[in-house]
Amino acid sequence: MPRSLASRRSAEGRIKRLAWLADSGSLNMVEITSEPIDIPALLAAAGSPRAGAVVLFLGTTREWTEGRRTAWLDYECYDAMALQVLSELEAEARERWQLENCEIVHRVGRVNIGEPSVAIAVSSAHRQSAFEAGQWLIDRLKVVAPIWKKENWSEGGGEWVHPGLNLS
Amino acid sequence: MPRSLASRRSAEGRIKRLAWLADSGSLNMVEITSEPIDIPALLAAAGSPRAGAVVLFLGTTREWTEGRRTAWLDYECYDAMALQVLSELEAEARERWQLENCEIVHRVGRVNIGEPSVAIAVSSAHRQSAFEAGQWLIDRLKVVAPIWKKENWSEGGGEWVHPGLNLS
Amino acid sequence: MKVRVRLFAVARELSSCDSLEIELPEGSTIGDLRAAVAKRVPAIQEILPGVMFAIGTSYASNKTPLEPDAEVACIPPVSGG
Amino acid sequence: MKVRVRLFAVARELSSCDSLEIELPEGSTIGDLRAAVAKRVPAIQEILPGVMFAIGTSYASNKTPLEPDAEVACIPPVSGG
Repeated sequence: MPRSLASRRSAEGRIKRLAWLADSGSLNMVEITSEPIDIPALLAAAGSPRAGAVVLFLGTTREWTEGRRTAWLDYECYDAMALQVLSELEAEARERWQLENCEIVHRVGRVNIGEPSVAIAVSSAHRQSAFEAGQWLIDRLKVVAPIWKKENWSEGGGEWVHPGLNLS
Repeated sequence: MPRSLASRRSAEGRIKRLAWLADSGSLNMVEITSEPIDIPALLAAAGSPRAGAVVLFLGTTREWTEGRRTAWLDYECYDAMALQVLSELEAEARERWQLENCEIVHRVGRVNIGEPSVAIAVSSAHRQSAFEAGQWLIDRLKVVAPIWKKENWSEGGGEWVHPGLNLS
Repeated sequence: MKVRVRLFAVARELSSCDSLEIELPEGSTIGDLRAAVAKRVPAIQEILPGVMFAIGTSYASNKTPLEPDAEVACIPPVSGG
Repeated sequence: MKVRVRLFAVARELSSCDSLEIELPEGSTIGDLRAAVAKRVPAIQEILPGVMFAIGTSYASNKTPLEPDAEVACIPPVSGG
């Protein structure tokens, strides 16, 4: 189905990218990166003369979670599977909604307070589709993508976040 | 209710801005501008260490509308009332959802294909509020803000868009 | 009394006019103003039933009374966003 | 047969190990592997009932059979986003 497929690894071997041009000529891109997410580049890639709406979602690191102060987060992922899962989510979003472009970038490594750990940009002719697809993508990403975060607290120490797992 | 209120006019007299700091200390800003919308600045202002989510909506100029090719759009507004209405929408969004920051910028004058005519950025602790408020704000803006667009077609000529008005 | 009426978008273009001063009897309403504008500017007579009016920066209904020197805006159906 | 199991997040930290090689009888399933890992790495025994496994890049159930040299990943509950 993909017309072209590219995967690259930076000099440090820490950036991985999987992109394809769908048959419609519009762009699908998923990326896992250890560098700050380039939001202007993402929005530029998401835009299209056929799009009347672009919705961007940023997941950012909160300083306070249930009364505990976070100093920073560490994200880890199973990279090959995470790229695969994110690509499948994009493909499914395109089946469910009429989208122009769709981009997902997730950071790994250390993410400071206020910085985005994930960015999803979706464009569509009419805004309802972009809003719905954006929300669906982040909802699904949080359930199925093999990515984990560790909260590192200001008071020292830290803990991997594994919802439902009994870590005694 | 606003703790501080500022309105400025650029040298050309074409930028108007109305901003206030809500009692919570978070930022509300509405702006009408004749210059390209500064998206990175908008996102920076929308971010907050208390926010886990930022949702940005961009309304962009489509090239094709019902088989007719648009060359560019012109936007006109009743500026004092538009700023007032947008401020009221922000205040109402804050009553309906628990938001951190909320920003609305609308362009006036000529807007080219692919450029955003409106940008709405909303941040909140949890993403559902930011998505819902962002969608509600653009839905309401389109119904109540005294702003008008004129489609200018590639083949020449143009027409003001006035939904429901019988322009014979 | 006099009220000032600002015109926008198609109303401004059809009338070739940004703003009008309209003379009305004391106690007139937005409804009376609507009729007076239709009479004064035939070019926008046809669209006036479909426009809203605002006094200052607030939408007003046909029943809203006008004060002398009111600043009124004629608001055709909006298309921002 | 041998399968390789990659460990992530809390599983990696508790076991102080990124990856394991596990020897299993031919015809073993993910369920058999889960039991074998619990036996081999007591440090993660307690969390293993709550983790998923993937073969290659696809989630697998306990009934999924394993091929020799399968690349398996142990996926604790995810928290990306």
